[in-house]
Amino acid sequence: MYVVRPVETADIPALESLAAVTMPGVHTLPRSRDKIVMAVERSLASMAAQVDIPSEESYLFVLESLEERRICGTAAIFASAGSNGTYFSFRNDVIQQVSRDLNICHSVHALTLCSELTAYSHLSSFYVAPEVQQGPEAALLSRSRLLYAAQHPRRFGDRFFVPLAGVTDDAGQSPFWNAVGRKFFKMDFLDAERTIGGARNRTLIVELMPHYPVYVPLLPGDAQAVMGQIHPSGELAFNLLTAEGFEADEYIDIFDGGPILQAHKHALRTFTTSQKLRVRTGVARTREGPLFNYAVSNADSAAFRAVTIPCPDLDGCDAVALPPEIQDILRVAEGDSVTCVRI
Amino acid sequence: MYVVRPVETADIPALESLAAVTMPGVHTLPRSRDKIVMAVERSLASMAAQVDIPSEESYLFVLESLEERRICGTAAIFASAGSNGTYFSFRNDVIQQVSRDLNICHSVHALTLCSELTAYSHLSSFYVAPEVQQGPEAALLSRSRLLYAAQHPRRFGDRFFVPLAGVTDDAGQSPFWNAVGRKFFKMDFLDAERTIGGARNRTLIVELMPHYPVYVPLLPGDAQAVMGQIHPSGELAFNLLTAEGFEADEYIDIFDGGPILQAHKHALRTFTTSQKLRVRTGVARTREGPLFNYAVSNADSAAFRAVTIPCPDLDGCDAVALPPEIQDILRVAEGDSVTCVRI
Amino acid sequence: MLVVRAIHEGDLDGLFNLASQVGTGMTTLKADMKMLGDRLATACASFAETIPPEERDYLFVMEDTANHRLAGVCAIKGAVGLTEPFYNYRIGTLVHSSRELNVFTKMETLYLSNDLTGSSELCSLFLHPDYRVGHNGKLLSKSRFLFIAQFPHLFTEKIIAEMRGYQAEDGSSPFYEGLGRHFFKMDFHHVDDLTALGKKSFIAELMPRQPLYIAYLPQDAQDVVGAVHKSTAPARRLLEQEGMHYEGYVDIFDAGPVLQARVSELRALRDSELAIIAPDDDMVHACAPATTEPTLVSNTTLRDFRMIITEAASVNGSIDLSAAEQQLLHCATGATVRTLPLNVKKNQ
Amino acid sequence: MLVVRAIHEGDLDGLFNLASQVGTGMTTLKADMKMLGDRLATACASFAETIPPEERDYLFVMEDTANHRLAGVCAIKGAVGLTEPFYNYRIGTLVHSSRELNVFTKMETLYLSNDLTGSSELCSLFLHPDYRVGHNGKLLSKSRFLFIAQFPHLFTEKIIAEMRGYQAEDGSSPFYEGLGRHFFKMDFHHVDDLTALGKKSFIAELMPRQPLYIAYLPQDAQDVVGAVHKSTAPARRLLEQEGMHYEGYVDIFDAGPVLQARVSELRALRDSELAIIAPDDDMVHACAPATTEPTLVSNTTLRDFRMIITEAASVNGSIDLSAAEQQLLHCATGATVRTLPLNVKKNQ
Repeated sequence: MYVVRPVETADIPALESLAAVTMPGVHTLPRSRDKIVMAVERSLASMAAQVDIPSEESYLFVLESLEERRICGTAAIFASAGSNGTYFSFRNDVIQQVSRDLNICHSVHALTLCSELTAYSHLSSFYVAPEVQQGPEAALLSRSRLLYAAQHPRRFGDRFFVPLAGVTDDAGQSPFWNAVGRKFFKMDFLDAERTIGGARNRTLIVELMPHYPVYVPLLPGDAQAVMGQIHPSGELAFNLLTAEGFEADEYIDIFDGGPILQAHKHALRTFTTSQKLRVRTGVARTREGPLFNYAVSNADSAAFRAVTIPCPDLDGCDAVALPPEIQDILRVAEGDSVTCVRI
Repeated sequence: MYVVRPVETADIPALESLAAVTMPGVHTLPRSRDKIVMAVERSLASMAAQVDIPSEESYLFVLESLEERRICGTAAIFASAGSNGTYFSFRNDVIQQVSRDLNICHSVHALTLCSELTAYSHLSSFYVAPEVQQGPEAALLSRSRLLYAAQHPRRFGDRFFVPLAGVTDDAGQSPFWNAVGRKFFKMDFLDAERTIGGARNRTLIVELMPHYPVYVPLLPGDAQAVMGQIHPSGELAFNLLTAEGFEADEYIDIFDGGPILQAHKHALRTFTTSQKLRVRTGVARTREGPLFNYAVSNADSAAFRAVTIPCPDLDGCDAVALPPEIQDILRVAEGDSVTCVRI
Repeated sequence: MLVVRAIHEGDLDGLFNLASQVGTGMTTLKADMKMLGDRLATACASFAETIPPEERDYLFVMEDTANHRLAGVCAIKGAVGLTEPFYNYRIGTLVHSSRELNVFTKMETLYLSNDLTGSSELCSLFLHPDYRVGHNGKLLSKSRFLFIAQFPHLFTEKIIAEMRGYQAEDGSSPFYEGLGRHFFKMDFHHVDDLTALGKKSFIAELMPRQPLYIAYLPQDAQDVVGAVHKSTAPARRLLEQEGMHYEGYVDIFDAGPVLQARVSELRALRDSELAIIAPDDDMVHACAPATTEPTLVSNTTLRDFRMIITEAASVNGSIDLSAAEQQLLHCATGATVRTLPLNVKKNQ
Repeated sequence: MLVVRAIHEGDLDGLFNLASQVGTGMTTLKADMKMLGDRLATACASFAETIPPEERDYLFVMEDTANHRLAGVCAIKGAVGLTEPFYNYRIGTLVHSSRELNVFTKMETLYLSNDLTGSSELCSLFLHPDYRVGHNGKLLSKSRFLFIAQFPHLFTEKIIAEMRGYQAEDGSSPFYEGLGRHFFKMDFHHVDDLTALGKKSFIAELMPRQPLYIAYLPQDAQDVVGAVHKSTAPARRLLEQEGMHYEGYVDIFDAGPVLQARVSELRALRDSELAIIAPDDDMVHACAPATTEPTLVSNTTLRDFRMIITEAASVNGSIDLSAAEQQLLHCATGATVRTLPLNVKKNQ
């Protein structure tokens, strides 16, 4: 059995071990002990805070194997991207080229530096250990952040985005960076990411990045080819997020050209199809029809818990049957409310 | 009793009388008999067409008082805006101004000519006679287009927009036009609208409109004041559409600066909360709880019909009780499916 | 003997014969009787001053008086871009710097512009291959500067000349392949033909409106910005000697440079002088240096403007022209002519 | 007697006294001992050629030899914009036309640019009020052109001068009120002060990046684009006489014009001449015209550059300077000097 819960101070050593094995990249867990400690403390403070307007809070969740008492995944959500500055991305604009006299009409893509994702809620740091990547636990982990957000709408924006790492080669070279950012920064991709600490909110981005649109057809073929493409390590996350309702075409990362998925919460399945149901003690009814994996979470902010259970279609139901051991994990009792959404 | 149904050839004289009383403006019904005939014919052909990819179709609906056999409202939807060109609008960009050294960070609005609304489905021509503006029929009429779209997703795009007429004074002057378009077109607002026939897809827009962003703070106060503001005649439509889930801040009209509401279908209540229910003969059950106004439509393309009925909460139900006379109007029988959405 | 003169009504056949020799690459001189006839009519109206200065198109021909053949042609347009937008790319500089990273990057940018709207334009220079010897090329090209020096009030503050841009051996334009093709989706030569038909402004509609960083173009396109076609290099040098400069404007298709000058700073305006044709019995000839540099000399008549090269020099405001030379200029002793040394003084 | 000369180490106090007279409005000459001391050190290193040409800052002072008072100061910067970005607005033209509507609209646009990066700059001209008589202003301002004519290799192709822009009676700038204020949200004078502290580039970060249509500015802001402060009009005329032109670049805050020229086209480069100081017994004096125009004359020494106005004229490569004049120039008979008529010839 696996549970997703907010990170705790005791998890720090486990997070350090995880950080040691995750691949290099900027959208995953921080790597140094200091930064991990900071992330955990910030999450604890954020969970405890009374929030009216989303700001600097960030929430870090872990996936725990209850049998092994082992952390095997992480996922985070920042309440408001760029809340201490501006979150910069490239907007992928389509420019219509029209000449009536020549009877020509076609469209050209251009990348424009923009700050439109500022104040969106920002999902990040998604990592799942290899042994649980195939199961419903990966989906549970990714979605738990949104279940939490759905239960605490005042802590988050109405829109969400997730940057996924773009394509780099074995030597750490990014074809997109080499064609775009390098001309201005005059340094290698990994050096630039190190310099900027993976941030997308720094003034030096405005100072150095192009002020005018980058016309895509003018970029070398290898740079065009990787625009909006994910690093292989991001495939699982990409599939989970697009199934959730995130869309990929509008924004890309200014450094590596990786996709930035985004959506209004109204377009996300967790928000539109989750049901608030009463807890009934029992095993899942095996009435007519097949079983589905459902994510089920309690509604308590600080002690947020989410699990995945097989369950018949809950559409039209007003209660869900949970065995006592699941109720214990979720810290709920018969008659309490839980939020359920099909995975 | 009122019904919303597709326009028919026999409605042409009634539409002519309606057109005679509607206010001047470009987003309402065509004014000449020829154009009305064309619109009706195009709607009939569109309804009859087998559509795989939304294109030049447009669908015109009328609100009919069954008692009086009188047309008292119209509403239309174009399958794909600018399908014969490009649909131009101003995108309301927010530009971050950041100076780290001076510790200054503020944002400036700028209007950028864009074609992003091209291929959205485009709602227009909404008109309701004064005597039914207060009732649920206005909402029924506005929403019927979306009910139709929800039942025929292949006929429409995933995104929808609705331009609403902007502010003009009694002399037909538009403060927004005077500050923006007039500098390039060198003519009065009404002359320009007449010249362009209310269209937003013409090459001359690219030829004449500003190629670079118009910084809003540089515009005169009266032009800034009317940006995104609706003409008083559009208030009913605006309220119905925002309640439906349309958002108003991102785009404005290039001529009069009026708001262009837009939304992904996932954000529209008709798409997210409508239910497909079986028809049961009977009067509305008066079990516990109050009655709500529901829009109910049949699912037949050519003979689309929608009515509004008072009804208890249908959440969790799999059938809806309709009296025989309503079944007749909707051309359905016990056991058929209807689509219901609370107004 | 060769004379450069204002074109006349009777020159249409000769002009057509010349145009037939031009071949591809010169968009303003096509061997098309209708087009040439229209242009000739405009030119005659220009010299007759029956149309406003900005609509004028002064066409000059070089005539071989031995056989009355037209040996070359050149022109000055009164103003460009007043009926159709006249597009260029202007090259600008943007500095991106970050003190935090100690990066200071100077980037060149292309701005689509109509800045040269209203300028006068030197254009349509063509010398028949049979006459490409000696000073003939200079005589033909420079005649326009003497004309401008004589009639500066007819021209705007700025004069320009578009130079054909660099082409590879196979006739392709690396700049076009690196930029324009992505937006036009047609061949360079097709674009060139449309340009010849006056469709340049419609094509320009398809160009990206936003400024472009040159560093984002392929290297071979970057390399030819402002570079001339190799056959155009001598023409460029001639114009530069007369005071025209490349100031960062290039053609939107092939990135050929636009040379430009303030009219008041042309060598011809600064250094040309008026002189009186001296009577034979004067001592002008005796006092003149034994060997002189060739000198351009023109009459001062707008409608019948004529210019030759002479070995005579202007001394103290007088010049000793032979009877034949006077004949070529349609001038007689005592008339005022304008003179300019053919070549730039070396020590300048 | 007044002499304009390269600044010396010992001039700091005199420079400070001058700067104390400047008042507000001149950002590069503040009465600040530290700033002035730094600048003086750079200037001395510039004349000594111990720093590279692009880092140099040639500071000239006008000295009253009667009392050894410094009466004025002016400077030439080797190159601008190489450590901090140097911003201007460039004014361009965009034509919007539709044949269908028969509309042809020529719009002026402002482009934020760093185009002038690397140009040499004339700056910091200040003449003490006590000395604002006669030719003193011209002598001071024009000394820089003679210096450039003598040492053209020290300067880049382009030379510029920023002119103070138009201000209303109350000291406000209509251009700033119409444009900059919306983006800076601070007072014009505060911006001016920051500029004085070298913060111009940080302020420019706040300027809109996209080209702006001038027609979208309030009318009073449109009206002053390229217009100088009324007290700056004489300085502008002086520079224009020397061959500098307004070419469409203006200050980003007050829209004051930038005058510019190619170094090779300055009047001083074209018209100044070298001459030998003639021995007393020569006939130069006798042959010279009875009354002459005043002439600027300088020595040809970089490190100890000195220049005066003389009534003597250069005749056939010789000039007859009095002993006092030779003393002012630190020159003796037989030395080579550079001469340039103070005033532009009227018939040009």
